[in-house]
Amino acid sequence: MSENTAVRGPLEALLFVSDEPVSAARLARLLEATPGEVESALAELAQEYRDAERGFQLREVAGGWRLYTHPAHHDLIEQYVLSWDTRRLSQAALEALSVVAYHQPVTRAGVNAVRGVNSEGVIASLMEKGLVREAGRDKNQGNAILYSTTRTFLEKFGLKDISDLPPLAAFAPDDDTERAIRERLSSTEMSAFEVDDSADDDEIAEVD
Amino acid sequence: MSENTAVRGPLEALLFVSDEPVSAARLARLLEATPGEVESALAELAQEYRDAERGFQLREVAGGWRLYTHPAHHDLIEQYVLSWDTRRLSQAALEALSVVAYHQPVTRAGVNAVRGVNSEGVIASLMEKGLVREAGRDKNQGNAILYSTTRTFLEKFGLKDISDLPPLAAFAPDDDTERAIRERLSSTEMSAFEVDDSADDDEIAEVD
Amino acid sequence: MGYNVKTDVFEGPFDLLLHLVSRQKLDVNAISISDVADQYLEHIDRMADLDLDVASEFLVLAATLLEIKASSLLPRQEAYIGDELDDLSPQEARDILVARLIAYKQFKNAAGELSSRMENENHMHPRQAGLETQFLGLMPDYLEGLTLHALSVICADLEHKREVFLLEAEHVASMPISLELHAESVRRQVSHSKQATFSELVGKDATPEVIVVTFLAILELYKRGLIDIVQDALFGDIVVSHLSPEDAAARGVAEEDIHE
Repeated sequence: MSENTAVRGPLEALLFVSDEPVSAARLARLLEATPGEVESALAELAQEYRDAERGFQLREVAGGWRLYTHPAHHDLIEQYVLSWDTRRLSQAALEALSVVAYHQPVTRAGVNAVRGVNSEGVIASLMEKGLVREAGRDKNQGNAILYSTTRTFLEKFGLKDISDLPPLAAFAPDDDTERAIRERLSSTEMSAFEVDDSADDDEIAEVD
Repeated sequence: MSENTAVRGPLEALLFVSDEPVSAARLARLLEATPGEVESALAELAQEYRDAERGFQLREVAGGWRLYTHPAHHDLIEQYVLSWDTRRLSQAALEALSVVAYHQPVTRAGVNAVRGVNSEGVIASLMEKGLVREAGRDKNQGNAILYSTTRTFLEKFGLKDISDLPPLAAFAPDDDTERAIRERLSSTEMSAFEVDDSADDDEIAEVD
Repeated sequence: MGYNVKTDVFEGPFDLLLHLVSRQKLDVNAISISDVADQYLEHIDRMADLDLDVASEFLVLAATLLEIKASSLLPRQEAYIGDELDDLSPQEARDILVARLIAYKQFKNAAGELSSRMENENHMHPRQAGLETQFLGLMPDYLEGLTLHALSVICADLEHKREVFLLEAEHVASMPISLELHAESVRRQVSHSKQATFSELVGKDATPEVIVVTFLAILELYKRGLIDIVQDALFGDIVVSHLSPEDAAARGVAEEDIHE
């Protein structure tokens, strides 16, 4: 145990009644401590729960800290609590959402360009779900509406903030897929060697 | 640590998501353990929290076990709750109130289903404000408590009675929704909201 | 997520093309673009019952593919390529198509990651048990300024699984919720009935607050170009009518003021 012990009890009590992520700064104000002290106590608490294999955990999400159950007990909890929020996102919605997430703020035309398809309906439904919001206008594009992700988005996807998104580069198609794309769309004289199956499997699994 | 360790994590997770006391018997059924094992694990857990001076405690109250904040932090929590964003709070309360108003009598599960989130705390606060009351039990749903609005609610909104509420369809966000709402409200298969009317009549006198 | 989509449902032309491109092994000396273009057209053919909007998006790409195919069969010929790939040589169109397809695949991969993140997140349940009884009395008076119609809007939205999402929208943040909600309730009533009088909107026995907030809501909606108002006589009943975006444009409301 450390010098954080004094803050620990009050901190736990505050987190316990919170129904949204609370920032360390806010907790610090309430506890009349410095944000640094609170941050370190929070990290210690999270570690403590992990070490003791508690049924709950403390996580940093959407700009704040919040208590969650441990994922190991998901099935049990689902059986206990009426599971009311099972809304899944469609493939189209996920595609549009990832474009908005990585390119925000972005216009509808920007989303359309990446997806190759009109995304108006999908964006509207993402807005209804509270995952995407209007975030101003693009003056260089005839005042087109710009879209960004929301705090709810961060919460639903367990992200601390937008910079917490895995780098887009990590999702570049692998070499085989890229080669397949180039070659299939090329004209006759292009290379004559065979593309191995791995690119294949990658796609089929997702699409078929 | 003792032989209770295996039950401890799942037990904590269940208590964590519970917003009402849960009986040891019910916990035992969920955990496929004997009530004796669960009782002893609960007592041990309560002791553990006390020893570690946690910010929360496990107490046995009428009807079961429930996690509570530690009374030592009462003032801090009070100060914290008063600092909450009124508008966000209002939003949750108004959602619950509108669902109860239009679907009454309705169980908490029914309100949860429409809102997509747990509504226990909000309903409790609506009751505390005298806007919502208990109105019997739903025999088809394991005797779940049914909620209705009160006379105070009618007075605040200048309604003669509940049938005086404006038709929901007129407020649908678009035509499709309007149709959907019409169908849903006229359908008899709204199992979540379905109840016998008897609860209705004997209530008004009771509460106000 | 382990489900497979069995039918040929594609999220768009890129999705279909990507599927075709990576589906088959490349045979030695295969005329790839030709095969792909043919298969693409076959698929569109089978999508006969698609609505026109969707089909047209697939057709733009089909045209491009055909041009590239034609040019690969008839080398050296300058071909016309339609729509957005206008004025490009088949080679340039091909390069752009390849780049866009690769970019699309990248986002498709990212979407997969987001999906599994959401799935993981669903396995953790946040604490939301609500306040203990002793703290309930601290809750504010949330009925302040609330009208009955606003309550109806809230319930109607929930019915349709719409989240009433006002708090984070910067452009309404400075506005009290009750006015925003009330404006929305008036908009919906008028759009539902096409026309309503002020007295119908406020209802019988309206409190002064309701009258004021309804009046403000009407002004706000008028400003946004969503309704039209007519008052024939001094102190006469105001007739509020629904305005479609086209009507609004005709009335001269600047495009960017609509829906703001």
